[in-house]
Amino acid sequence: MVTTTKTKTASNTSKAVELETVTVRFVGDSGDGMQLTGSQFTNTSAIVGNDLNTLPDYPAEIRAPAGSLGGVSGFQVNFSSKRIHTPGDCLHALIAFNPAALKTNLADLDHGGILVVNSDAFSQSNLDKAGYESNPLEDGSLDDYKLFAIPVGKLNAEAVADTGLSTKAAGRCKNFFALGVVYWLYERPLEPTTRWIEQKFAKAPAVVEANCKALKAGYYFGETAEIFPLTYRVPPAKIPAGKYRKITGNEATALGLVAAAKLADKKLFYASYPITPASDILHELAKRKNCSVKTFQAEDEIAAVCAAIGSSFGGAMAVTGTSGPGIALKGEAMGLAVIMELPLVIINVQRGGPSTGLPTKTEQADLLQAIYGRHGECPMPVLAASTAPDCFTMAIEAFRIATKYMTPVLLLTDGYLANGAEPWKIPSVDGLPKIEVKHPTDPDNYHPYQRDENLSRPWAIPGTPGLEHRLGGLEKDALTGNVCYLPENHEKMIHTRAAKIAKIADDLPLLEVDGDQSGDLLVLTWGSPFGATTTAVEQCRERGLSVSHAHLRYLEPMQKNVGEVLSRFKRILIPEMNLGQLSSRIRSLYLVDTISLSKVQGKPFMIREIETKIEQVLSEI
Amino acid sequence: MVTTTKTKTASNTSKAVELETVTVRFVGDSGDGMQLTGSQFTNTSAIVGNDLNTLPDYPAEIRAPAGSLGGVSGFQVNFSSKRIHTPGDCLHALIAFNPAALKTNLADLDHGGILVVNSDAFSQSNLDKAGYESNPLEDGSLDDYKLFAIPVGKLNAEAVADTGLSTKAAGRCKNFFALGVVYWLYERPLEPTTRWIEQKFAKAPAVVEANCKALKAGYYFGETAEIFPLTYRVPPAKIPAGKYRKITGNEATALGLVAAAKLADKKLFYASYPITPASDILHELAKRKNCSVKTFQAEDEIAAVCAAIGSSFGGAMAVTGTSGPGIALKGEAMGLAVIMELPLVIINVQRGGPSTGLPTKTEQADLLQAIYGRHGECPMPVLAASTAPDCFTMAIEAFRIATKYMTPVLLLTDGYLANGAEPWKIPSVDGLPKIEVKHPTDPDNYHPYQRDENLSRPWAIPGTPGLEHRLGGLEKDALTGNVCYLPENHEKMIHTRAAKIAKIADDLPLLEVDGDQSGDLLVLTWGSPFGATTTAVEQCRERGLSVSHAHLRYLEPMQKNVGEVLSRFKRILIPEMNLGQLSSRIRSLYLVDTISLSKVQGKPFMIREIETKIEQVLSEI
Amino acid sequence: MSSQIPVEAVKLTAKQFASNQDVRWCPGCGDYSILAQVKKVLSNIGASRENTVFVSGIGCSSRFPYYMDTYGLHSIHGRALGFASGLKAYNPDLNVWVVTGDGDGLSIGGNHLLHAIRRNFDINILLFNNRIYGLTKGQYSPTSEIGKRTKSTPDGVIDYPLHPISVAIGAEASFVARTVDVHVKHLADTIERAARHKGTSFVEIYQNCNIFNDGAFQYATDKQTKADNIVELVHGRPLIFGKERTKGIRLNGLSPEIVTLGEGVTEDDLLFHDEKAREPSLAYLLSRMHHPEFPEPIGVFRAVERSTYEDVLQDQVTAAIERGKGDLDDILNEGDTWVVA
Amino acid sequence: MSSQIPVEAVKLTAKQFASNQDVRWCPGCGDYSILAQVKKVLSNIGASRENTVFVSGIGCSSRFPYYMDTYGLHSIHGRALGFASGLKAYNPDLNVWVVTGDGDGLSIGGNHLLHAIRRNFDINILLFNNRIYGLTKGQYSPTSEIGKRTKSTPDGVIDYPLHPISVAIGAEASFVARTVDVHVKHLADTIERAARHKGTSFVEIYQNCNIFNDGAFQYATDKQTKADNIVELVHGRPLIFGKERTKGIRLNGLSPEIVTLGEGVTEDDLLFHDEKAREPSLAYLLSRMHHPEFPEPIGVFRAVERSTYEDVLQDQVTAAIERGKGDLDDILNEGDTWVVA
Ligand SMILES: Cc1ncc(C[n+]2csc(CCOP(=O)(O)OP(=O)(O)O)c2C)c(N)n1
Ligand SMILES: Cc1ncc(C[n+]2csc(CCOP(=O)(O)OP(=O)(O)O)c2C)c(N)n1
Ligand code: SF4
Ligand code: SF4
Ligand SMILES: [Mg+2]
Ligand SMILES: [Mg+2]
Repeated sequence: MVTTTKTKTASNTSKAVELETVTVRFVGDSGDGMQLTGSQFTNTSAIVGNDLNTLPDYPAEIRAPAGSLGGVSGFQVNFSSKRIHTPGDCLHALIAFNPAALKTNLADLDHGGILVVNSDAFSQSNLDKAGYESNPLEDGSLDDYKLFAIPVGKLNAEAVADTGLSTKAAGRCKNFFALGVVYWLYERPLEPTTRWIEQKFAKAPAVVEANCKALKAGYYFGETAEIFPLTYRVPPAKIPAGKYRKITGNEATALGLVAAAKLADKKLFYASYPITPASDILHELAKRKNCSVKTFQAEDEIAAVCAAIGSSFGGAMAVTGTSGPGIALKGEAMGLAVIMELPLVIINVQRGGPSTGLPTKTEQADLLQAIYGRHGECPMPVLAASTAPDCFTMAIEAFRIATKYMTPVLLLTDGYLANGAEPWKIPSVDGLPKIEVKHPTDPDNYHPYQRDENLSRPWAIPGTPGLEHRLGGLEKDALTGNVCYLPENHEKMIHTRAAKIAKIADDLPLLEVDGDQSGDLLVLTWGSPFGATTTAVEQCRERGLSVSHAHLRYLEPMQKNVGEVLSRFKRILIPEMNLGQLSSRIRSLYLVDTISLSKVQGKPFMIREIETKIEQVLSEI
Repeated sequence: MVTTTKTKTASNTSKAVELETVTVRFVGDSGDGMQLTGSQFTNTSAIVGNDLNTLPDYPAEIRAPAGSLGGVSGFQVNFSSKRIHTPGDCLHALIAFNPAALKTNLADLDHGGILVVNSDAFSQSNLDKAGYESNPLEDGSLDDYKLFAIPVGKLNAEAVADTGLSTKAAGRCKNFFALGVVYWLYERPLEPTTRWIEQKFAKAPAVVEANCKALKAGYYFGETAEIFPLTYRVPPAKIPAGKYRKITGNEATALGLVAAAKLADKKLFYASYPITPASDILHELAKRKNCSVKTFQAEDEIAAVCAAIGSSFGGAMAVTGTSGPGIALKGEAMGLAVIMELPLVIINVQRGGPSTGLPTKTEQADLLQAIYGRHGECPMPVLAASTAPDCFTMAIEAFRIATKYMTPVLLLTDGYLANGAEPWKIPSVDGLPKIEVKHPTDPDNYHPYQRDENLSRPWAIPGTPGLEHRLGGLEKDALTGNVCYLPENHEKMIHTRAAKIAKIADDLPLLEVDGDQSGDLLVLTWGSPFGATTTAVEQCRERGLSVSHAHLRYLEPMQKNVGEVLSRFKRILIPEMNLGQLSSRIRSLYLVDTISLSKVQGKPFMIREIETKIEQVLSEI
Repeated sequence: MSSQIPVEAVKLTAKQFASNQDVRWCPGCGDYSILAQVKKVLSNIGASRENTVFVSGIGCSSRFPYYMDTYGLHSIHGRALGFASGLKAYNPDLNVWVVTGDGDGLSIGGNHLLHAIRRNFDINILLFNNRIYGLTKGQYSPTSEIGKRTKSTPDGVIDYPLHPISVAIGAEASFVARTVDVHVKHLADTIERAARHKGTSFVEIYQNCNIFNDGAFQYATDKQTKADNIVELVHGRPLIFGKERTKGIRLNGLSPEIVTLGEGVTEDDLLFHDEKAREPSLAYLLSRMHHPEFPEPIGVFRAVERSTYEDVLQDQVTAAIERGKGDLDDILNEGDTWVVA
Repeated sequence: MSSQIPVEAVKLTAKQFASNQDVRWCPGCGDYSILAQVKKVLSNIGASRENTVFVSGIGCSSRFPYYMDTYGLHSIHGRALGFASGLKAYNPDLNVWVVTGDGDGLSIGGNHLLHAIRRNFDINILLFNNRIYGLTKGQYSPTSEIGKRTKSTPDGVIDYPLHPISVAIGAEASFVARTVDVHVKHLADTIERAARHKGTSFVEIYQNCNIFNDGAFQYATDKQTKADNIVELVHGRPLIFGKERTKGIRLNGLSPEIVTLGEGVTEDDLLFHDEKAREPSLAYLLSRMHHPEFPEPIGVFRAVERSTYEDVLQDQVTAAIERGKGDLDDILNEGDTWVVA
């Protein structure tokens, strides 16, 4: 989505056009360094003060054969001078490193958009691998676009020729050459990237030199070759004052967990088994030993959740993180945590399913599994983050609820939030809410299942004399926690466990509505469609449509006023990256009819998809 | 529930009373042989032509300490001259082998009911273990009942004194002595039990002799001791003509699976890991090798479901059976079966949860797990049996659907159905529906995911030349089944898988209503509450109340007319042994308000609990 | 170095480790004897109630924690070691015991056993081997013999049994032992050795299930036959057995053989036990001696020192903190930041 | 007796086993070489496409079935052996292969490995050991070395690695071998031996992951050093190695030691390999020889005959049918019945 404003004269010979929002995408082979290139572009855009949002997209294979369609990796950056909430619907510029990348991505480029290709890679064999009958650079099929065919390979090789690197190593700099070109095109400074290169390769001066040379060469090529008639300028965004950094959802989740432990004055224990797209949380936390964080890479997801529960029994702030297939494996132990009433945070970074599905793509089809996916009556709070930075907030909130209510809590994020980056206004530690955790020590009148005003039982931990007790998965006496098979006790415990979770609703902020508080249409979201919906509703409202937006971060239990909010609107539209799971839940809870907008393509919603649906629904009222 | 009719003179000195329905319960230590005694009584009652229904009830421990409250094991038999559907609400007679058994069961005995106790077991130490302050046989606390304190131990010892058995072995006959007494009391023949004893202990003639002696001695004791003023006679029931046998749910499930394979002209492969109350299915099937049944006791539930799927890929009629905790473990592989579209039947014999819960008790709280408990959009048909014999029918139906639609199918039963026995009119094999299974062999135009009119793909199996193909958990191309990451293909496959399962509804019989086809109240049931509800609704209707009954055996997808049926009634009442899971599903599917009658005590509904609720609901309309 | 056993000022008695719950095993079950000896060992080593935790899975044996007046977790089937691993990794100061069965520990839980052992957590694993599934009423287990008829194998077991000690050695356990429920003193001594070992102690206990597999170990417990059917391992001593202690085990290449002392054979010709051998090859070889060909070794097969997972993890944490304690403010402000005015 | 390999009338070529799917491993990955040799072995043994099934879990290695023009299952992580077990038990006529990784087969899937091995299904397990998690981009695996820094262990691995061969021998595998991705002939020969073995064949293949753990096995593959760092096992032959084949392995008690031939040491003093030894103690001992102390053995550690699960199961079925084929009508009418008129 590009909004042109006015044309200015740039400092060099090309003219500079000022744009509000620009989306660019870098695409190439898995080995071409696209993720790196995209991240650097993101960093730099952040530093110049744009609002931004990113969408990395990589294949399930580590490195499929060079030049193949299956091996294409991409990174999309949306940057803007206003607030944005998505990685952008379509592309202002596409930077394609080979024919396969061009083939699989061209459809997303705006008509008339900028297309930069590495013409060196358009060899016959690469064209064949991509399934091109003729060379698109020559056959006129790209006439609709502003095509810039640059022999990146050759130019880069020349640029770094005197750094003493091998041909192969020198070739690896070509992404920086291309990045330089794009920096020039969008008037971005080189300095943040050169600084990064210097740090990253500090031990290999030749590599630093080569990469910096390539970057600069690309930039100067843009300037001097004069192939670009225009450059583009995206001014800084008007965003709230403060100190910012860029953060992905997984980083934010990890930091949120560290923060929660700190706020509770306790220690974090993270047990996990690697799985895409959740592994980065493990990697992040493994680096935090100096915060007394212990991480445990278990032999599988079952062992991981069990280890987390074991540590929770021991008094840890216990977390286990995974994605769909791992959640399936953790179900049995989650049930045990429910009946033992121990605090635990379980993170599900949702990905495309069912089964292995589309492991590197995003989806939000695990909601009903989160709520219902255990045997027996097994209630558990379920939260979901809405944006990458929100993962930080919700990780803390998950721990607040887990410890206050002595319960496992499921926190849902998704592949798009996990890997996508956004600017984050860094919170001050003092401003974060303390988490109060008490461990009883007094043996007098201690009963393992005696409940407080929140229906929570006491968290007595090993090492405390006189509070020795046994927990387990058999039904337990309502006070002593001893094994108890009595029918009435079982029924009482079933109801008490349910009531405890239901009662959390009293402790949640009310649901707020963005826009009119009542009207024709409410768009109700959960999870990552928050971003596209926010913009879509804003834009529709600017055009005078009667539409509002409410976003659920608490899926179980829901906030107390949800039913009431829904009743204020004629229609409820629910966009979800699944077949209507929240929709089904809302219908069951509130007996309210819903319109489900479903997208299950492994990709986030585009703004215009939601806008179109809003228009359609409103036109039918 | 006892309905007295008229008094007759019996053949001996006591008078015989004719009763319509009688409920007796045998209770004693786990080691006292209560399950055996109850089964024998059931068998005999079946043979004399009563309708009947049973409820075995045993502790989670194998054999808790003798005399302890936790070690009490019971077996309840309801037998009648009319059609009955439950094990009975309260007891006509309680036969208690020790104080602990008396203590934990007395509350269920009718006021004025018959109480037979083994007075030998009322020693001070046993009274202490049961927590009796004074001896109830002496302190007048049992005055409300017809108490018969019989020194069973002593009398039995005398009866078998000359059989040459050790004291210990002789003591083991005392349950037969008591059974003899009860046979006399209810005018049952001894012959079926003596025949059973002779077969069972054929290799130990002394044991045969002793047990038979004990049985007869008990019977003659009843006759000659003249302690019973009355005997009771329950005439044969008027049940449809035919040949009958007694069958438990687990037996019926096992036979249904064997029958399904036979009807499909294929071989059964049953992979399982032992778990209460599902293990008996494995035990039953392990005996069926002469029907070409192969059973595989895997190392855990995950391996079991995977082995079943592997065999299905190989062309087997594949089944895996378990209970709640096992289902939790099978979730991931079930998702794989969904995406690979292979036929598979998964049986969940539900038990009390969450977690280990009440492993030997019944519950039906796994419905929503069955429907939603997998990650991603992962649709799967869910069926549920209503009675023990119905397990046979539904096992066949599960296979019909699994093979016709190339899908895993979940079949739910529960602990009460699994272990409870009912008379079963033995079907003729010719009358059972054939299951048509085709395995393609023609390589021309074969595509692993090409669909037929049912949206089913072909079941090509290894060994077939030219049809070599690969299945897996990654998203697959809609035709070839090759790995495919394309967004549109994923969405198409998500929709196709869902549509295939939804379409099964076209292939189901319509839901029928028992009673008026419209009216004030419909009681909607699924699973084992069928029985109590049938009787409750019948009785209410006899009293002129406007109430009807409909029973769901198909939970996912539902029969096509369910919504329409519901719309014909003012109120919908749903009795479930959970917190309202079907209720929640009905609300979500049909936006219909429901009244949930929930009982979660590890025991089936009583008729009067449902009657009371019906009355209450009707009084509030 | 001995294991982490937090010590009471005044030793508690065995009885003081009993919880107030009724023990619900079948009368005559071998589990009773093990329960009694474990309490005695805790008393002997001067353990404290509050720092001791018993963790179990599901099975008859796994009811164990309920009967101990210590902290306890009766978890889910096969996963006890998962819980114990997390607990010990988080809090290395606790004295952690795991009680499991042949089904719980070797069937569904086999993988966790391998991994706990290789990580060498300082925990004590007691595997009650009754060669049957008790709690589920008599199906065969991974240690049941070929041909055994059980509820799930009416035509006889067809899978070769696993040998728990061989499996543990396959994963290179630092402490491996075997003992028998009714050999009370040997049982107590072996459990005490396990308790005092720093690292994962794996103890296989032959346990009689008198309901579903009565007499499974009669050869090793019967007064008449046991001396011929078991051989006690003593570090540094030759393998001698038999009622008169006249029989011994000699190595022929890598094959053990039974010899009679005296007939030209002296003690020095026998195999000498070395529980501290760096490589577990001897321990493995001993684990291959099965009844009836051989007397079965009981006692400690292997006891070597190796760092424990929890200690090294704690060391890494300590070292990281020494390099610079993490400050939440700093962490939140890491990387490229920019200020919007 | 050799394994169940349904034979084509005319042998197919290796190429005829290639599916039409693009191979998507990283350029330079060791998996390519293994793929090529497996196809060659299938051709050699005269396998048919339609009776051959490749089953895998999840991991780079587990993509294997897609590249074979046979039947195939790319299942879920760690569970390949579950699927293969059911398939083989149901249809013993199929030629079943399992391809797994060090994570897939030894981390999440370790237990299924133990149990498939003890049941001795006639299947061939190829474990691609690259000592890393490839597909999830570089976390440590159960075979990674202590101290290794990976994404999930920035301060170094702290758990002792499992040794796949030791684990397999702990479960008493009937066939155990090791080979190396780039030793093409040895690779093919070993895989062919595995294919011809009747029973579970377990083959550990050292496989280079040039992206996340490049050079992990350089000591065993480098032209300069490999002769000193590996020793080839040949049944009935002494263990000799070294560039000039002047070095050998001798047993000192139960401890292997390196000796130089000639210096008073002759071939006869060396350890002679016996892959058919009844007890797996020798195989276990050999599995303990690790680089750099010892040259690492490659080749067949153990190859013994034992009945397979699927055969005995089939025998039980056949015997039951011979005793009287089950008739559905009879079965439904079993037990006490009564007639209501
Ligand atoms: C997930 C799961 N699967 C199965 C069971 C049923 N189950 C309980 S204990 C047990 C096996 C018990 O055998 P073992 O571990 O040898 O213990 P024992 O009773 O013999 O002491 C099984 C299969 C369960 N509780 N949970
Ligand atoms: C249940 C589950 N957990 C985790 C994963 C993620 N995962 C995929 S492959 C893999 C490990 C791969 O390592 P390895 O088996 O050594 O195979 P390699 O890629 O090295 O060949 C993991 C953890 C998954 N797919 N499913
Ligand atoms: S069933 Fe066996 S193992 Fe279980 S308590 Fe009884 S005797 Fe012990
Ligand atoms: S990541 Fe490693 S193991 Fe995986 S394909 Fe690439 S080189 Fe091979
Ligand atoms: Mg056992
Ligand atoms: Mg690997």
